[in-house]
Amino acid sequence: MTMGDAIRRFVHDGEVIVIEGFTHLICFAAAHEIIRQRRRDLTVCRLTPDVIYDQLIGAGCVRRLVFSWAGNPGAGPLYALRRAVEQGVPNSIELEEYSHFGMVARLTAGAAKLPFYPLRNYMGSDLPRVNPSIKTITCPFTGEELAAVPALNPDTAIIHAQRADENGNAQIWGLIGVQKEAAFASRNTIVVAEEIVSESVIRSDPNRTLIPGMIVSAVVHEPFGCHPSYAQGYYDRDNDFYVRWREISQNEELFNKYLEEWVYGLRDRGEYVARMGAEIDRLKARPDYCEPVNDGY
Amino acid sequence: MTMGDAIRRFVHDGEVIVIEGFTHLICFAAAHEIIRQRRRDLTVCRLTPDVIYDQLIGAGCVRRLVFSWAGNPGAGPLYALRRAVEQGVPNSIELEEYSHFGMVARLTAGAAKLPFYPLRNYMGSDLPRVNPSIKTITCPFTGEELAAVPALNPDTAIIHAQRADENGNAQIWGLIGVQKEAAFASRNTIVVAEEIVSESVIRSDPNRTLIPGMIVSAVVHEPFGCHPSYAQGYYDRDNDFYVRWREISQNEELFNKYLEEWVYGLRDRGEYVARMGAEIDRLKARPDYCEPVNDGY
Amino acid sequence: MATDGPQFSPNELMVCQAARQLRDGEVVFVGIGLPNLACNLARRLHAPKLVLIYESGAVGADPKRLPISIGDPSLVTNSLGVFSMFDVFSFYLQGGLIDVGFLQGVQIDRFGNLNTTVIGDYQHPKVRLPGSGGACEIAILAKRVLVIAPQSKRSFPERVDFITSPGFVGGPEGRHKLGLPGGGPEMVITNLGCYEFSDGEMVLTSLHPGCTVEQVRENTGWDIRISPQLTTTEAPSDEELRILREDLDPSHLFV
Amino acid sequence: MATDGPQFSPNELMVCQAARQLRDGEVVFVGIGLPNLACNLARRLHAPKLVLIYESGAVGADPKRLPISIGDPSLVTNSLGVFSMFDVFSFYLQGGLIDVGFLQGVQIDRFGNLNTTVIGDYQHPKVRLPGSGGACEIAILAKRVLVIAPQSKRSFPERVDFITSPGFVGGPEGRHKLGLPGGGPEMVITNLGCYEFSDGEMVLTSLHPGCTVEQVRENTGWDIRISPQLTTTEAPSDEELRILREDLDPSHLFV
Repeated sequence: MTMGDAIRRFVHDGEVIVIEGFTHLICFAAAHEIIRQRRRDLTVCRLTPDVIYDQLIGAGCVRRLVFSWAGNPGAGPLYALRRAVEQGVPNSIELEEYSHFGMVARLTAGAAKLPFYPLRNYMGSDLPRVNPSIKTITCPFTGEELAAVPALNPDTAIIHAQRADENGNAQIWGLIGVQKEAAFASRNTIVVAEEIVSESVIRSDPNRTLIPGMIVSAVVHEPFGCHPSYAQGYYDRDNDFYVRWREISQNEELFNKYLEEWVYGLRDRGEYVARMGAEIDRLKARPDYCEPVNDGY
Repeated sequence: MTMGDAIRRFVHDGEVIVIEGFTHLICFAAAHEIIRQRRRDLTVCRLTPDVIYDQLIGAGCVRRLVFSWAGNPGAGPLYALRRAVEQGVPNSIELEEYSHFGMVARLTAGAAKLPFYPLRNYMGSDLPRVNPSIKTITCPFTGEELAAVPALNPDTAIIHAQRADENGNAQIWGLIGVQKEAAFASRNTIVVAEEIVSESVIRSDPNRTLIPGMIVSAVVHEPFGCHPSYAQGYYDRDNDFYVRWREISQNEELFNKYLEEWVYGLRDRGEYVARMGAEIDRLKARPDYCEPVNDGY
Repeated sequence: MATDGPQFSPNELMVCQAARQLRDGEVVFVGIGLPNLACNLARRLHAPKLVLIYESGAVGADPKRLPISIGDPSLVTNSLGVFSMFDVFSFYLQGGLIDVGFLQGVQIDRFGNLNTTVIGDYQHPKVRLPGSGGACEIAILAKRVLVIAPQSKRSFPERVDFITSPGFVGGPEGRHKLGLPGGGPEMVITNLGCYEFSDGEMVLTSLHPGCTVEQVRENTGWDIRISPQLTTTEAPSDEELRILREDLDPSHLFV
Repeated sequence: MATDGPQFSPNELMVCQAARQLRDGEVVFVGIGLPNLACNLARRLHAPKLVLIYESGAVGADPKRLPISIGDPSLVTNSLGVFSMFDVFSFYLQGGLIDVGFLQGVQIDRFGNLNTTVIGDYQHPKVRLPGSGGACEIAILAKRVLVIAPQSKRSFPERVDFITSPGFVGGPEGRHKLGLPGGGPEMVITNLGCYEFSDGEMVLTSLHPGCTVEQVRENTGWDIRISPQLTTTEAPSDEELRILREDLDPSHLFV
């Protein structure tokens, strides 16, 4: 399926979506298509909104943000997000805020269809004061009081994988973050892959499978779909871009100019990659292969 | 460290131990050494006691069994266990009984240092009636009543891995069961490995690492240490032995004769393997290697 | 024909009947033995897209030999994925992804409750059975449950000695009142016939060829309800038998 | 020498001082920037067996370049293990395996509470900061916490605008009363000096070379306690500086 069709079918105005990937495998191609299709009033969930949600927020797609750390990793603040929060530009957004552990716990509960998840956290922090969804629960065995967070069950998860078969059986290596939990927690999962491989490749290393096809609603082949994020073994993180984003997002004009040139002005990721041109070679991964293991008997 | 030293140092009379591995990677070498060293009054935990705990129980090492399925997989009952429960031979044992999900939840809570774990289970079953450690808890968000089981934190976990480095960083593939949870839940972990590899092999595929050296107390090199269980990619399960065990364990005399010949009569696993002789070749795994992945950038 | 008896064994009929209950594309929590044969038979016939999950963690297994345990290495090699048991029970089973769960029982009662724990009193059992394994949570969480069990008066008591895996517990509203997420037992397949559930109670809906209502009554511990639309179980087809005998269980371990 | 000023930058001194707090074999939850430099400096000197864990999931990382984010691919390649964030927070951090957690803060108060959430009122902030990330749970669960922060009257208020990551909360018994498992902040290292905690309150224990108590008072939002055994922070050694400048941060991104 094309990214355009996947977003048309599985991301609608007002829905709750999660595009996961902790620094690694962040699917910018999907976010750009959501902007291009001018989705509105989305509730967007992510541990680290990162540049990807800064773009969605600045483009006016977002009504509510559920998160735990809203910065530009290693390069400062997210200015589009701050404009929305501090000045309501282009529109004000609601914030629902946890810590990383809290978000991980919410997605784990969602994946397991538990209504809540218990954790030893938040005592002494002001987070529960500003977020009524952080409650407490008492252990029936020890009487200890623990924190509890509610399950998070998005409408759609978008997960980028290094390789997947046409049925969506997806294999991910390098940082795996909370992708598995996000996919199992969501009603629909869109798997985007650097490579579509034959089922036999997946079956050659079953322990590498993170997401089973049975929970996948759409499979999109999108090489280089994570830039400026990265795909271990495929291409490096474009740290220069993350640093440049500081300037771009700080200035509304530059921000909109960026969207014009790199999102609205392009039909799809293919054109984005073409526009990148030789830049891409700078980021291509060098080979560093693992010791293969024997799965025979 | 030798298995003898590892058991001497980390398994003592009256302690709580878990030897995990679901059908796969069950470390019989460790159980035989525990029998040889005549440990007593152990509380032994395992989802599936299997032949390995039938041997420990029949040898008189066990005072209490914590489990969820006590059978000889695909080959009938565990008669030594039944003798202990039904006739108190060689000694009566206490049973603490859950379902698989309950045991998985107990070890997960133990690994996470949560005092309990919630699950949607046990409504309508008689298990909570005979096991007071299965309680209920009310969700602070939905008001739903869920089951809760207490954390399980053994003194020592014994985990067999296909390969580990000298610091105990262990990689396991094929069925991974609850080994990770059991290791993190325990005060000590003994890693037993088919192969001791250089750290560089481990580092060549970090996603394959299931147990980090930092929680490992002892590393034992014990090739063929799982027989009659198996090690994916190394040797097959000895199904014939599991079937033969039905006869052996059914008859107290044959059971004791087995222990004499295969446990007390041997100094260590090396002698066991020697005694197996050519039998071993029948079980050697055929090559079926995975597609290697690139971990570079 | 009928005079010289059926040309198939009771196990073969049970496997075929179980296979016919499986729909293409469903996700099945498989047990070893007859359920495993039924699933692989269905995959070879009307349900090629059936996804097999074993509680051991193997997903989309494609075993090249007949596994004698649910942790057999042949379930891993060439499978679509291997997951931890935490994932299997939390995300797959409790997560609501399992369409069909297969259960077997030493005892099953009129409400479809299964006992695999003890015969007699729990504290002083006549016979100590294996216990739940994953059966309790499968019975509670799977959308549909299929039971394969040999039938006798002892194995079909009015009430089981111990409810390991709840069926409809005490009757029609049993599951609903207790908030069990899954649908409960849908069909019980024995060596004599097939049973479905009405108001949470077992009803004989089809007799196997050559079997009689009298036999059923003799081998049931309560006054079993007979469906007014009682039919005869369809005998295994030649193709079903060929696949079973030649491909799936050539050494006749189970059939 | 002193007259023409120190031959090292405040950041270099802060990194060296942080590195000196790490003991060989400890497990450290590492942040990016100065903490990452401090850990790798310690590994090169007195703590070769230091185990680095990043909240991104990389364990035993051995980066061949200076990572600018905690999710940098160089933290994965050649690491000892990669774990899910569920494992990192549940089994490593909540599991009690983390000896030292590094935290930074936009504001830190006299009880060592850190604010990385908002300046001003939460609902209508003057400045919206990134939020907790993993800081809240690190502050609560790590056995010891080290804080590296630039010091000014604004960044050192008597009370932070928002407690993102609790230190000693309200004072000596603050953590104990609330049942926080970890030990809380052990040392705060700024561009002016090092602070430790007594009765849950920050105390100046060493001044950096060339810095004065007056400077400290001018840049602290409350009447800061001064240790009777106030010392001068040991200047970076030539070897520390060489490793920092030549090996760890040759492009001077952080030092």
